[in-house]
Amino acid sequence: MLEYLWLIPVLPLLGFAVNGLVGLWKVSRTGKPQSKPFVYSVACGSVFLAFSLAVGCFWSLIQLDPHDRIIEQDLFTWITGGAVRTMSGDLANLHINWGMQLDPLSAVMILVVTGVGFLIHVYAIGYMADDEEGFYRFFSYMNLFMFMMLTLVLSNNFLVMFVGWEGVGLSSYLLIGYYIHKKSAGDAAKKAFVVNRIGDFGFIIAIMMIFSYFGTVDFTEVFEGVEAIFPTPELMWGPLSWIALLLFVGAMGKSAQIPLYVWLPDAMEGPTPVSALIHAATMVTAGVYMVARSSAIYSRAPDVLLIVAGIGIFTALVAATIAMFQQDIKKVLAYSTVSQLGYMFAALGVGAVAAGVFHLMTHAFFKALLFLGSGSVIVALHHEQDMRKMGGLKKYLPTTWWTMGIATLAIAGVPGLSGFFSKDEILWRSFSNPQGHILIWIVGVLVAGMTAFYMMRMMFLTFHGEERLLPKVAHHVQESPLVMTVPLMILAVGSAIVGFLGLPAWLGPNIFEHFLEPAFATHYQATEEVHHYAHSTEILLTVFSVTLAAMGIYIAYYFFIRHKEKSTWWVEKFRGVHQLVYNKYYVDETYDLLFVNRAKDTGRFLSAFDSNVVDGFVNGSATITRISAWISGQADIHIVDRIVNLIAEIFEYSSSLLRKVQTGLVQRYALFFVIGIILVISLYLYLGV
Amino acid sequence: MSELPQITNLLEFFLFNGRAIGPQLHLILWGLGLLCVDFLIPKNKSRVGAFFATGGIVMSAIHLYRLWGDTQPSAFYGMVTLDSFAIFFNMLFLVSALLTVVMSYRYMEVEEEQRTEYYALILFATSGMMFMAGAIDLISLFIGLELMSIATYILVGFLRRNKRSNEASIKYFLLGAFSSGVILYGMSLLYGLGGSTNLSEIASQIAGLQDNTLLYLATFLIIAGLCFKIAAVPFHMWVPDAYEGAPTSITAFMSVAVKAAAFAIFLRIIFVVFADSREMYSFVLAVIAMITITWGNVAAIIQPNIKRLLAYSSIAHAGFILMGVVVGTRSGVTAVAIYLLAYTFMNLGAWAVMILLRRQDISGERLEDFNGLFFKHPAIAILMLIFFLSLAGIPPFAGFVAKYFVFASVIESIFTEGGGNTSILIWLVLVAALNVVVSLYYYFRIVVAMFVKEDYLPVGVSFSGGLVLVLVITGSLTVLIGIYPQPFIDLAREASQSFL
Amino acid sequence: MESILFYILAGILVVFAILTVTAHNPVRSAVYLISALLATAGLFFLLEAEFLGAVQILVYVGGIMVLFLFVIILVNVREMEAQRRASRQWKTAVVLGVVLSCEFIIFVVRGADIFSAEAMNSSLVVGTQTHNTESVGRLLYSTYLLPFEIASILLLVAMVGAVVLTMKEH
Amino acid sequence: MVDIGHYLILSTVVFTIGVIGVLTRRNVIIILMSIELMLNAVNLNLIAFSDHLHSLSGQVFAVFVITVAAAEAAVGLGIVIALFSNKETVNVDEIDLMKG
Amino acid sequence: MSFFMENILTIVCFFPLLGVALIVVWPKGKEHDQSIKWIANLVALIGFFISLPLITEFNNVQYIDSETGMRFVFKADWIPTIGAQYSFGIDGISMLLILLTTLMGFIAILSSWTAVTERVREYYCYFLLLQVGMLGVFMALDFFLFYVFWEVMLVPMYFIIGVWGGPRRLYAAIKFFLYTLAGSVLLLLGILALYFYQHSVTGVWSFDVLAMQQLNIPMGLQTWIFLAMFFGFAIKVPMFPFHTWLPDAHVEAPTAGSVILAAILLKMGTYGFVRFSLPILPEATMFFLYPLLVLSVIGIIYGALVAMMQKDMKKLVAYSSVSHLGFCMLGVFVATPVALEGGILQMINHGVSTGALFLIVGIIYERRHTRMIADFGGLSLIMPVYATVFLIMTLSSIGMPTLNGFIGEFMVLQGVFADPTYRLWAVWGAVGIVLGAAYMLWLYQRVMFGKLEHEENRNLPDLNWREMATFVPLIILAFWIGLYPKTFLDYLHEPVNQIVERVRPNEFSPLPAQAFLRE
Repeated sequence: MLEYLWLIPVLPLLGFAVNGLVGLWKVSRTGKPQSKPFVYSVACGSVFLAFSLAVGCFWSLIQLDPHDRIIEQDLFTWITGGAVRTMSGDLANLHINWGMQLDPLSAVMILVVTGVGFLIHVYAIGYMADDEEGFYRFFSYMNLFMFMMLTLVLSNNFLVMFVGWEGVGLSSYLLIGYYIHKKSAGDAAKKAFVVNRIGDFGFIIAIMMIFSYFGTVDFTEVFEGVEAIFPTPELMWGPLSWIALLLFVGAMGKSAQIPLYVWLPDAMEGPTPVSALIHAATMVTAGVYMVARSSAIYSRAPDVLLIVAGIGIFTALVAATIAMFQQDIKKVLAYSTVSQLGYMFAALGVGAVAAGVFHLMTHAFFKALLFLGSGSVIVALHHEQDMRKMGGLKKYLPTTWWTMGIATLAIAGVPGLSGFFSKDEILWRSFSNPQGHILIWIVGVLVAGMTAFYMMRMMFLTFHGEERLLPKVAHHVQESPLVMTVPLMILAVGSAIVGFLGLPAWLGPNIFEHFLEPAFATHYQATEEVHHYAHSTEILLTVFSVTLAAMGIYIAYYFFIRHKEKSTWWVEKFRGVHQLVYNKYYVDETYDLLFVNRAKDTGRFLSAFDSNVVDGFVNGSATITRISAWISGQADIHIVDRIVNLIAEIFEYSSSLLRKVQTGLVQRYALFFVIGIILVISLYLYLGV
Repeated sequence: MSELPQITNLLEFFLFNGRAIGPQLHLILWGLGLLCVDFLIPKNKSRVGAFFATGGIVMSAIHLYRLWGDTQPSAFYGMVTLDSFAIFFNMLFLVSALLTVVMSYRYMEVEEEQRTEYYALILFATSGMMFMAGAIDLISLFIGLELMSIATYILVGFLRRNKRSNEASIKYFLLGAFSSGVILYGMSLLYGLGGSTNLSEIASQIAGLQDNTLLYLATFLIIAGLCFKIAAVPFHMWVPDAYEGAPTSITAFMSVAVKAAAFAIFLRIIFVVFADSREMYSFVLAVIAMITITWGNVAAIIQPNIKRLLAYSSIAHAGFILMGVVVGTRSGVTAVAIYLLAYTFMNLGAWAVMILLRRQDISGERLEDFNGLFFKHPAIAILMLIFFLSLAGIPPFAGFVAKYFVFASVIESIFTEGGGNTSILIWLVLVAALNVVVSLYYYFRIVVAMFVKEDYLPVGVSFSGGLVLVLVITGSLTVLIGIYPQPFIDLAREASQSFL
Repeated sequence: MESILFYILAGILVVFAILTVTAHNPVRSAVYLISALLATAGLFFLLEAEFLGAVQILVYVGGIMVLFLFVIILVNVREMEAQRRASRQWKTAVVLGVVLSCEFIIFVVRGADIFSAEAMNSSLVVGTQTHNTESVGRLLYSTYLLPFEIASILLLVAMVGAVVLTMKEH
Repeated sequence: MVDIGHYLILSTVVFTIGVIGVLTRRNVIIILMSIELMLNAVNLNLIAFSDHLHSLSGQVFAVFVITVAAAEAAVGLGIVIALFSNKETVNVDEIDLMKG
Repeated sequence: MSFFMENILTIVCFFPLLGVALIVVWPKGKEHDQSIKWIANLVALIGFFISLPLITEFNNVQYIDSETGMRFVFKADWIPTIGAQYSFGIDGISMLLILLTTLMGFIAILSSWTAVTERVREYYCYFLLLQVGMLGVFMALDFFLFYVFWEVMLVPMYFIIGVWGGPRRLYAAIKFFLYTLAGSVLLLLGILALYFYQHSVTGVWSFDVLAMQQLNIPMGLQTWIFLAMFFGFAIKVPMFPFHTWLPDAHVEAPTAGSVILAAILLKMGTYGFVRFSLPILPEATMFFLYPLLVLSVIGIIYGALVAMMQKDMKKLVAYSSVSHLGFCMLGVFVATPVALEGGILQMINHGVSTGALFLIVGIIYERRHTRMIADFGGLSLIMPVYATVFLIMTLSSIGMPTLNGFIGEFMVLQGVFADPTYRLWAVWGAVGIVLGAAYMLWLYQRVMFGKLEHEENRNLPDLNWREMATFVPLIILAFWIGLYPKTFLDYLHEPVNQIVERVRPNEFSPLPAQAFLRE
């Protein structure tokens, strides 16, 4: 089975090629788009095959003995270049293979990607049904994304990983900008891509450092090199810390961590399946995957670990608070995604790699489910996303309701559901691990409570209470077709049960973590002096967090079902705070203030840019860039080029002077003659040449 | 103190000495013959003069060719020599004279001044140049110079009903006479210092001078006079006016042959008389060359009249050639020779096109007269383009080879000698190099007019078999020298053999 | 004695030279030039160059200056007297001329002492027994034969030229 | 016995007077005469040298100079006449058809 | 056949002249324009095909010059007295550039089928002449010969810009000509200095480049010669302060002109540095390395910033190529093996992607007669194929992995980074990549996305077969280089190692360990 590993990414690629080329051909020759059945059967078929292959590979992987569960396959030599001198002082040739690596970690990833991906593809058939011209475009892009994502997770070296990394960025660019006629979509797409590029900037430099220190970018070789050269953690800030930090910068961009998270909410401009697949389940977790993958490096850079944990938990907190007050259903989910990603990074930061990946998996299930659910709601309401115009949909959309319900409870951390296990693992590790810190735990628990609150709030506002539907949509709201609901159900089952793969220590063996062991084997003994806590402690903490979650749920119930007036009263009472949080801490506005107004002050320069000043950091910085660009543009015209023309003018002017000298009077000419003689001979008389 | 030759050996005296000046004699005799048969020729058939003159030049060229190789160090008691240098330059003169005559006859009809004296004078002027090239004695040198000059004064003023022509000739004449006064003064001093009129004897004398103050004065008066003839700044002022006013064919002749002759004696004097006192003049000459190149090019930039523009460009070229004189090495001489060779063809070609454009009521001198030439006569336009590219020194044309050798000689002497003059030579080379760019700019103003401007003046150019012939010859040689310069380089090196 | 003669002749020469350049009327300045040339001829005699002195008087005074006078008469004189005699640049010109002559003189004064050495050996020393004219003649017909012949061509050219330039249309 | 220096100085003076004449006078004919003056100074030099060197070639040279002077005068005056018949002037500062 | 292989370089170089001759003698009259187009296209196409053996036979021992390692060497005396020879020969670097030239030459000629309507005859003559000049530059092993070709191709380019160009074409053309000429006369002086120094050392008069590469020139002289050559090449590239002729030339030139200009002419400058400056003047290169890197990096960032502000698509692309060539120069100058190979590969990449981008702009210009970005928007629904091609080329120019741009930029930066002294410059270069994404995507977004404001854009025809034909080879190349650059890189290792060995002796040839200082 394993020898067909390479097919897993290639299949979606073929799907992309077929759909893309045939569709393009069709539309450019006949003007009519490709027939839908052909398109989706190709797209979903390829992904399904990939999924079944993935299962097959997974199966044959777990047949193997845990210690040789790392399979590397080099497909072909990609880049060959001259020599560089590595850290150890000897020469290494730049020789990079296009290779694949299947180990527990990537196995888990491909299962999630292909599995969830397939479901979302199926769901999209229904969701995109009413889009005529773009149907083939959409599915070919989706397949392209699958290919890139699988390349990313299956790569066996940093550079191929970077290929996938950029590739998913590209396909997300295409899919966010899918609604071509919407300007906001285009802007969001560009914003996403450029912010990601800022992250990639860090990533690529990290790769260059890695190569020029270790002379290779192959995962296993690099990690061996790390162990060889840095047997102990780097207590002083050194090259390894730099590598780790730069990698993390890349991760921040891709996984929307502060301060590079601003693109994700905007990315909701894309179709909902896209948000589900790319901006919830898979792509945004690439950062987590990458950090987990290179945990060998991180485990030896404690300072960076601290930064990762700090930024992660902080992001979790901020995003959660913002999510509590959003009115747009997809925005809520977007911020919650950011918050959950924060969790994962916190986990990685405290050294709980397995826990982080575990949460990644569970999150993939329930967050995809939530998005798809919201998608079916949106479709039912004819693309209405504002929760204030929903409510009481339960009776119209039963399936959507219960599936989303499960997902909500899962993410809220209700015991027995997947979210509970993964989140609890993270919290426990952040408490118990040596790299952990009590503060992280506290904030984590707090965030758990808030999560419970805002998710329930979303449920209540959407499905319960009185109907606030707009009249025009009110009377033909009905449940989505099976092609959309079936994936919901499957995912619901998934998000209910996958949690049992990773039981807490006091319940039983943690299969998942144990399975992942080989991937991170031997990376931690360096920092491993765990003081063992009794199970009681763990249980106690769990109880505590669960109660907090319960409180969250209750508060939501209290405010949005029981005493709705109260909520408004509270809002009135704490208007200031509410305003602050409701407006996402004015982050975007602050950026505007920082860049845009300053820009305005710079006078007429900016008149050109005010027109296209959009919110946010990117455009703010873009503004700055454009100012400097404008200035250098002006410089180019008015200084560099001016000098050139100036020379020309000088010549022409002196030419006219010389013409004046040529008076046409013969005696003047004779005069020059004499002057010439005088000059020459006085040269001798006075200078004595 | 030589006795008068006895009758017995008189004959072989002339046989011996006569062959040294055989080509000149040819020209002179044919010229005299032409003057004699003048009144026999009916006025309406006066092209005969042209053919006559052609015959003379061809005969002389044949004679010269027969003399090729067997040089004669001195003849007529050390008045003239027939060394490879002289032969090379004589050939140059003959070629340019021939081309001038061939391109003239139609033109003189257009100007309605078709007269035999014109051709006779060209022959005499050419013979004067040949005497200059061969002269190794101050007196014969001076006489040759004057023969050439006076003939040229007349030729410049030959269109005597044309105000511009009169004006040109009076200016040229006054300044020319003035300059020959200056040269003579220098020569008289040189004679006083050298105690003889024979160049080599002077050289041996002045080598022993303990104080060369007066020598310096003499040198620079002569150099000033020669600079006048080769049109170097600041002695160049006559050039634009004279070139504009003179009959175009004569302008061509002057810009090529007269310049070449002046350079010939320039080199001769420099190398024979001041061979070992280079330090004295090279600095000044370098400065003059620099100024000349720049002045010529810069003044041409906005020049609306093309004849004047070419005049200025020829000033600049004089500067370039002067570079070869400055270094005063053998490769310098080679460079000058090659440059003059290339310059003869490309410049005559350009002037020939100017003559073509002189059509009945159009002067062909304004930039507009070139508009759209390409669309009406692509061949002519392309030839003109080739000449201009070559003048600007763009490969693969003759001008590039010429410029290459000039630059090479300067840089070589920078390398070999070092010493005090290095810095000035470096500057010289830089200035010259950048001037190439400037020159291209004004040449291309005309190219643009020819190739891009659409409005063509609806008047046919004045073709003639002769002009076509000239254009073909000059054009093909301009290209040939550019692509396969080897044989021409050999000639030039041969010429430079005669010094040191 | 000889030096006194020299100074007298030199004085005359310079004075008449200056008059030539400054006189209003061309005819006048022609006459002054003639006298300057005569003074020069005197100096030639002083320098035992009788032949040259004779040539000077015959050719210059007898030939060239007469030609000048003809032309002056041809282009009418009266019309010319009326106008200014000097061109606009005359002040500059005079200054430069003075500078030039001063520099020349400096050169000469500095450099002339090399001649005070005994007369150099030279290719053609005058035989004291022969007469100046004769020996010049000999030279002209032997050593300087070629220039002499070319000079004849030169004169011919000049003649033809003068004719060509002044000939009336027929 | 007057030494050569005096003659040289005399000739320089005459020469420069001639130069000044060329530079200042408007009348072409007088300019021509000034040129004759310059040539005359040259002759003075030559003769003086030939006396000092006891070499006759100086005098021969002078002969040729006079010849050339004659030729130049002839040609020059011819040009002057041609000019006068076209332009009715012999003033050099009115001859500026071509400039620039 | 054997004759063909013996003189292949000569044949490839002068083959276009055949076309010129044909076109010149072809009967006059507008009705023959069509046949002239056919002739030109066929000649160019055949020219490409007969250049293919250069690859297939490249490693055939019988064509390898044993002591120099050059291929297909052909030597003949030209001007013996000065030692100038007619000597051709190629190594991996020039081979790639030659093939790029023949290919792009054909594409450019094909692309002007409908674009050029008047004075067709001359147009194609100039193009074929240009082809000869460019090929000669890449083949010449004799400095004199090189210089001749170097100058020769100025004239046709001048006319291509000056006759078929835009409104300010004359200004642009003469600016291009004068700028380049100014550089190349200084280059000539440099060459002469080398020539005479060589003579003073070896006593032979020769312009043999390979011989000059063996000289060890004293430092002082090296710096002077380097400066002289630097102007010659840097103006051609163009590097930062000398770049102002480029936007004008590009904007005014006809599409095909811009394509050739960007794809080949600019490479002549970079090629000059690789072939001459580095190996002949290694110490001087290292001596000036710092300012050179500064200029390159300024070029990268400055070019990108200026590009961002352009309202004219063509100008934007023009400035973007200033930025890309900054990468080339960065890689070339730092001269670590990886960087140098990257720099050379980046030349090819820039030729492919920027050439294609100019074609793209040209096509839209031909349809709408405007290049202002503001006049477009929402085209991707009207012209889906065009949009796809445009997207691919945009991505390749912003260095998207799996496309050619990425390989070049990565190798350049990696190579620079590998030298501890110049790490920082790699980082700056990487900034350039981010900016690149910004301006190219912004361009793409403004042209392709958004609503369709302008009605006249509503029924623009999509690409036709001929236009597809111009793009297909470029797209294939883009992916080929992006996915399997080994094909091309393998030709570079050998020459690059020679050069590096000259510039940084023993630095990248095996040494005992611990030679490396860990900072």
